[in-house]
Amino acid sequence: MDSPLRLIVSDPVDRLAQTVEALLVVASAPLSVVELADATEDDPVRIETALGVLGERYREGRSGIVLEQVAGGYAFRASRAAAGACARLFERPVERGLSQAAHETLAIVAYLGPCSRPEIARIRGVSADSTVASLAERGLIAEAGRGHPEQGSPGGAIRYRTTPLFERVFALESLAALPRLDDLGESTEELRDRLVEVASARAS
Amino acid sequence: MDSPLRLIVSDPVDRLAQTVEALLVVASAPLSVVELADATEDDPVRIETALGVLGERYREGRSGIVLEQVAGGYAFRASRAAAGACARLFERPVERGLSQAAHETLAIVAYLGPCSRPEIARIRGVSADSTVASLAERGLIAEAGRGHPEQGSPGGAIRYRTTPLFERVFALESLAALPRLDDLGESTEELRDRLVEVASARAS
Amino acid sequence: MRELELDLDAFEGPFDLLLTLLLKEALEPREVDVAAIVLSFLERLAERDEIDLDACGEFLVLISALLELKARGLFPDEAAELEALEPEEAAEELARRLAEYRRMKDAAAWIRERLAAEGDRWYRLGPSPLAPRLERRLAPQDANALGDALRGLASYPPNVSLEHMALRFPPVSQFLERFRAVLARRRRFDFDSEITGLSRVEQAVAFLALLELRKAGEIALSQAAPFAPIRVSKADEERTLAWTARSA
Repeated sequence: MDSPLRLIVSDPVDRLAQTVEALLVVASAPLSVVELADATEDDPVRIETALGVLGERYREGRSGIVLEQVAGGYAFRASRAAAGACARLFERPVERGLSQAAHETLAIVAYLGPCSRPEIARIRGVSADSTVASLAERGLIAEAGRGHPEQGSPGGAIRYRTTPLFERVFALESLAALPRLDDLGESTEELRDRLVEVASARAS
Repeated sequence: MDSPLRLIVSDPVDRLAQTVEALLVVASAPLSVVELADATEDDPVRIETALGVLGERYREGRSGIVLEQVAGGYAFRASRAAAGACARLFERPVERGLSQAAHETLAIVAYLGPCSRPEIARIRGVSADSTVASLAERGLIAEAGRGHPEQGSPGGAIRYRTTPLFERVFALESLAALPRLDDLGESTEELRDRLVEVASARAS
Repeated sequence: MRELELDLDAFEGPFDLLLTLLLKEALEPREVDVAAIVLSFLERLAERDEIDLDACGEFLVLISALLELKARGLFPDEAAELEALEPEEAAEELARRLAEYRRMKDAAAWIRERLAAEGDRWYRLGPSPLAPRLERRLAPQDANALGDALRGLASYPPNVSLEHMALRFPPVSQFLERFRAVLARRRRFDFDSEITGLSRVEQAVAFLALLELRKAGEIALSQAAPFAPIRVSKADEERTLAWTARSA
């Protein structure tokens, strides 16, 4: 067991991989390639190579520690096989007991964000104030400045966006990894046609 | 590289070791053998064996992640070889200035000698708790034992003094090098009396 | 029907109490999920053997009133705008909004499923137990700032002059006479309409005069609701009315 690892230590990329794994085990959030390159004072391309080595070593089924690419960076997590043991020892304060209202609000902010509370209320048909406050308190959304009235955000209301923590919880590399809305559910064209049909029938 | 690891997975102690390393990478505090045994629903003796395996794998010189036994249990840390990179990762930008509250509190402690929080609060006219806590946290002041009620320190409250770091930051060879305040009194006692007098005049 | 138990985001309790709160404006109609109320009602209906037509009718009236209130609350500016639309345009607009709403429902469903699927990913939030401590480093400081801080604490605050804040208060008696004169001509008047056009200070003094007259028992005051106009009437007038009401 020992000999291949000794060999690895003599390889510079693997020494860099050791430094990177050290950084990842103490970091409090996913680290981007740029952050890793700055901390190691090394080249981003070499960082990518080191991450490749680590990704192979710390992968599902092979190790209890798993390297994942999430929220614009890299982070360690527990293997899925250890989920039961983790659930017995740890809490899930961020996602515990999220309501249906919270799911809808998160969806709106993730897809349309940044958006304000009036905009969310308009789409959901119910005031979003307490849900927005609860999501902000959990750290899943955060204030993103004020909108301009001409941008459709009434009265320059505070607008919200999802946070890197949101991406982490939902295992997204970035918001771009959200599925396209068109791919979700069926086409909305039928709905529109039917309504127009009903309306013209009544008008005539 | 793959074959020895496949062997390990088939070994129950190593599967337990995988669960233990998963728990350790998620934990935000050291985990005791009892906690690990409860979470894995396994035997403490087997946990010790698994920790032995992990201690061998995650040790200084061999891995960037190092398993450490500390008070309260086991935890991962970064290897010493990665200390420089970690320091760069955790470095905060240099702070330029101090708040008015911090200046006043530091001045009182520096000029009057060891003072308790109630004394500082009486002279400043506002509670000193958070300022004192912040100055102590950043190492500019430190506890200097408890006062005696007859020395004017009420109820034997904890008193604070300035630290060598304070002298370095303010470029002072010693406290004797503080700018002179002859206009405010000839001795520390006169200065203290005057400060207390002005404070009570301000409060009334 | 009115004892229908509800469990909504904004409200938990019987339907009757919800209506009371809405009428007292203690709860915003826009906070209320009307669809959830209808669902609760239908569930309740399904539990019964017979359909109570009276209860259903009452529910229909109440829920449609609530829906209208809510619609007005949600789209205060758009009510007029939408009224002007042709049926086709209105349907187009409605379809657009429904489509948007439906897409968001689908997205919310994806969010929920994803959360369930990723529930076995555990990770640490925050630094590891043995992470290096964050160092707060301070740039070199000037010791003279300390002396200045202490000088600031050791100097007496300047006497603050309030002369520039002098206000002109009209005499209370001026309003006492004025209100007595009004009541000599009319049996009652609205305080608010009597003081329009006066400065804030004058209005405050007028109010003091009102309290004086009330204390002396010369006038009676009434107000339909908080912030409603204050109705001022002659004291005996009110007493006669009260006596009549009680004896009737």
